[in-house]
Amino acid sequence: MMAAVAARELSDGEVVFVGIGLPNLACNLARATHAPHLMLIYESGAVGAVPERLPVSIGDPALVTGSLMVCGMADAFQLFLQNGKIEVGFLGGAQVDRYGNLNTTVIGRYERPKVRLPGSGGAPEIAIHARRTLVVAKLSQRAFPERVDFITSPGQRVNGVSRKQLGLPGAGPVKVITDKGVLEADEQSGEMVLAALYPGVEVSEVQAGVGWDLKCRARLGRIEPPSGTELRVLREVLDPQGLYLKA
Amino acid sequence: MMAAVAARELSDGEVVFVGIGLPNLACNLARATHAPHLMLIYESGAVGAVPERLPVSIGDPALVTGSLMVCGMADAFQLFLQNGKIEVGFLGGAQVDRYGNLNTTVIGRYERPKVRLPGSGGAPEIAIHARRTLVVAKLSQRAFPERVDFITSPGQRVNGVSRKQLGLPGAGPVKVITDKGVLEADEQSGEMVLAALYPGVEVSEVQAGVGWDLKCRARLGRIEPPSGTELRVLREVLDPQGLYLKA
Amino acid sequence: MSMKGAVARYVHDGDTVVIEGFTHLICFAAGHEIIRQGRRELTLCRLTPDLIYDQMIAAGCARRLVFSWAGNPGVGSLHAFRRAVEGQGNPALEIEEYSHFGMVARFSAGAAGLPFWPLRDYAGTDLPRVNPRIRTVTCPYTGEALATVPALNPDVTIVHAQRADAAGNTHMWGLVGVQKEAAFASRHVIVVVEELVDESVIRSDPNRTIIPAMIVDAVVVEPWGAHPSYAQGYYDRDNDFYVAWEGVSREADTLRRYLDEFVYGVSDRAAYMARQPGLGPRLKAKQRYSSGVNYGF
Amino acid sequence: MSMKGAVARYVHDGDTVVIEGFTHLICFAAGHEIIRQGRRELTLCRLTPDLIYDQMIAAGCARRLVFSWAGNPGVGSLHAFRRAVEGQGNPALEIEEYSHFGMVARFSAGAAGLPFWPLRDYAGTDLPRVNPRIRTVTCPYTGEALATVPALNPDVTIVHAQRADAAGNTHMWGLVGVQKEAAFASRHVIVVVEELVDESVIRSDPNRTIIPAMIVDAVVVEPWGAHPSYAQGYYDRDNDFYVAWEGVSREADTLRRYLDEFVYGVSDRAAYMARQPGLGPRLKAKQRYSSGVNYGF
Repeated sequence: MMAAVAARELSDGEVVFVGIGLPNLACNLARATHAPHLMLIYESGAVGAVPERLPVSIGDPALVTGSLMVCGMADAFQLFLQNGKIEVGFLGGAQVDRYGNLNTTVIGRYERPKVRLPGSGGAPEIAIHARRTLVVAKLSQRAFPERVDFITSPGQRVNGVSRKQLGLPGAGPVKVITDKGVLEADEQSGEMVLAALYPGVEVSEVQAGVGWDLKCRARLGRIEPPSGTELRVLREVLDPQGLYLKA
Repeated sequence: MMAAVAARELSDGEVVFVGIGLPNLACNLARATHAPHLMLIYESGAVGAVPERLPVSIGDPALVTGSLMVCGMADAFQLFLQNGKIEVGFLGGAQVDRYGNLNTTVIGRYERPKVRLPGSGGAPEIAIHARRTLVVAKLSQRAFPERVDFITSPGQRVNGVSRKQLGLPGAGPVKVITDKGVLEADEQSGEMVLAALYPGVEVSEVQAGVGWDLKCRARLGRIEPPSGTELRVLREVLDPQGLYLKA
Repeated sequence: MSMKGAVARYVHDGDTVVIEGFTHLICFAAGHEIIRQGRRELTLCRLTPDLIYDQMIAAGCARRLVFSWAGNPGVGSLHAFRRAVEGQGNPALEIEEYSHFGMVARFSAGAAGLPFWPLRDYAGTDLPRVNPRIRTVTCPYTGEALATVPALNPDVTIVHAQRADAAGNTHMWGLVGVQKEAAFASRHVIVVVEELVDESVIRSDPNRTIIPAMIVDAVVVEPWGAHPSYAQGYYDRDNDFYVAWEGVSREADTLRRYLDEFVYGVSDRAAYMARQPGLGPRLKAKQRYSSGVNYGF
Repeated sequence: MSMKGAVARYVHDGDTVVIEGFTHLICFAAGHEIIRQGRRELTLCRLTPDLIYDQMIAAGCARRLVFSWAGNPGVGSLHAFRRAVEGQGNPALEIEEYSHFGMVARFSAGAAGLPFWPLRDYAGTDLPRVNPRIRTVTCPYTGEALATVPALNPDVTIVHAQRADAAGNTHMWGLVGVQKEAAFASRHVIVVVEELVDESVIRSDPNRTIIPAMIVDAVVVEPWGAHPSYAQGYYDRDNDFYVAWEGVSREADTLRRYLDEFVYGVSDRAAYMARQPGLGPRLKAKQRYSSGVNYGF
């Protein structure tokens, strides 16, 4: 469901910087359905990838075979990302807070972590430079705190300071796609507010998975369930072993 | 003769950043005689070139065909030259002064030049970064003034300031090979002094082509005339049309 | 798109224009079309202005020249350039001068989306004295001063290459100079190729792609478009032409007669080649094919 | 040279060691030999420590880790790394952390002979707070503040590639990551290849050369040396192994048993492969050859 909703956020022909996991699944779903000309760029340097199998890692050989271009990582980050050529960045996060700040570094204190997470990868530069960033994460009090334990990637406001004041070129996280609904960054406050609900989900269920007093858009959208095509492509073509869809 | 003398300055296996004209001829002569493993790197990005014909320009296609590596110019200047991988730089100059400063920019005032020369090319960075630099130029009062009209590439001293004080990594111009003898940079003063004479040439003839009071090494070297092999390779193999040797 | 159409659409009076290519793949066909369309007040940027900018300067297209080495490679001077700079040109040409490394660094900064690029260069030279855009920055770790040059972001960059697909995914080999950086630094990119190939040819060797379609505005197919420079694997450099240019360009009126016959006097590159039937046979490249590599998994 | 000899000669206790390769061409063979030779107090640098550094950390080779993403790609955690960082390791592992771009920039500076590299990054993040080596510099043109990272110049970098000649001129294709920069930044370079080829193969396609012999200290021929990562055109990534590692590495003693059997228990990569006869047939690459290009003139 999250993958299908995320895929719908991508328009045909857009240039997407793809992260691994659900973002990767969503991008390939979009390419297989409504956005055949989606331009997939992986931080590994594969440009215009047309993977014959769902890549398990963002460095999978299937991303290279038959791609349009393979460049070094210095070019991927400098000529494409920092140079403003990426329209959509796609990130996950262990923690997402009220202003869309993301944490993939540590749970607890950095110096003495409760849980040590993998770390930054390319997330900070994607959140800073992509023209807009989409976030996918499953709702839970633990995953959506008022404030993340560590800011790995900047959201709409950092300690009250806006992206503009910080000099961040991209629009940052504009939507957070969860397993119950979609949050959007409020244009004024930069706060993540509830914008749309999945079928049969109540506002209270979303609030229950969020660690702050969640505001709602005046008019809440209703999200269409995955179409037959979307489900078929996901289950039969992209992820037959249920590598991601189990999760 | 200058080409032959310059060629002898190169040892087998050395890494040389090659400029066009006589340097190019000298390097290929060295490769054809005593230094078969001379590593020729051209600022155009051709590494380990084995030109089947004498390249007329440093971007000649013959430098690419069968070379070991072709890289972009950003790599040629950053990864090879600025990164200290070049042992010998080879430069010519319209003007060479007492301290080995080179001018390839203008004769007269920059703003209102008597003669506008081509300009810098890669000469400044070669003179700054190559571990040592060889200069080739024909003697004349006009070509060897006390002080050049414009410092395109720094020599041993600039307005009394040493290379060390300027923070220049390479040793700079250590020898100037002329058509009558060879000048060397004096270790203490940094001044170009007469070190060796061509056969049958008197010190006075060299002094006549130099615009300052030329000092001489205590023991002046005598340069061997070009060997039969050197002449044959130059005339028959490298420059049959006398493109450079006419000059 | 036709060269006529591409130049009409993407090159305007007063633009900052880059036709790159270090000796190799210099797009004379584009320069000639810009001359034919009478563009004026251009800021022309190139490491080596070469004959192409000498011709454009003579034709009055240029207001300003940004460069690092203005000579006729292996031959001598660029005489139209010299006339303009030595004050015999009218109006005089403005110049902004760097070293090769400085120009490469300017394109690198522009392509990386940075405002400047640091390099260890220019200490002890007179270049910063005559070019105030060459500055210094202090290293936050060692405290040493390094030279800087500002980013160069042209309005349009024209790149000649061996082959591309219809969308503009471009394969280039042999000397690649600074074309990748110039293209990524530019607001608009025109790719001119010897050969249009199917997308599958590009996808068969993605490491060979220097410029991706996503930054390309127009693809022009113009065989022999780089003559008298060369295209590795297609035709050799026309050294005779470079040598002859010394005589042609030494006097303004002989140069003018050259432009009348070979630029104004032809409608496009095909006509230019038709006027010189001997060129093709004389310069056509021999075959020296590389071996393929396996991209399978 | 043999892997044994190369590691003995160029990898010493206390060295700063880089085994690069982004998912592709990770030289496990070198890491295993470093473990066998019992190197200690190493500073290990890599964007993605991956299973190879997890194994080296478990074996006690590492004092410090410099990295940007420490996970098991597409699977989960690196458990030896987590035990060390979460304080169950003994002694605790020192860490120095950047983003991918920051690590790439550190290698770029080291390779260019510069003390730092500027990038537009880290504003609004907590990384500079926990890593004081991430600093800022002011642009001499715009006055804006840009982030900087210091140059990384390893004692030795180990690069795995598809093929090289005896001198070390190296062809690499598919994902090339940051290997060129890491090699040029390093005091010593060991190149490990799937295949040794004649110099003429390298010279037939010079644009394919990523690393020139002049910066290479040792060439080691080690087929399958990158397993369980992969070599484009030679063998596929062993995803089953990466998935299985989760179970193997979750407990210190199962990990230790793995090292005993597949690292300490074998003398070299040939023995490693002989112990797993099924690997070759299962992972061998299909053929997808690129077309050659003409380098003639």
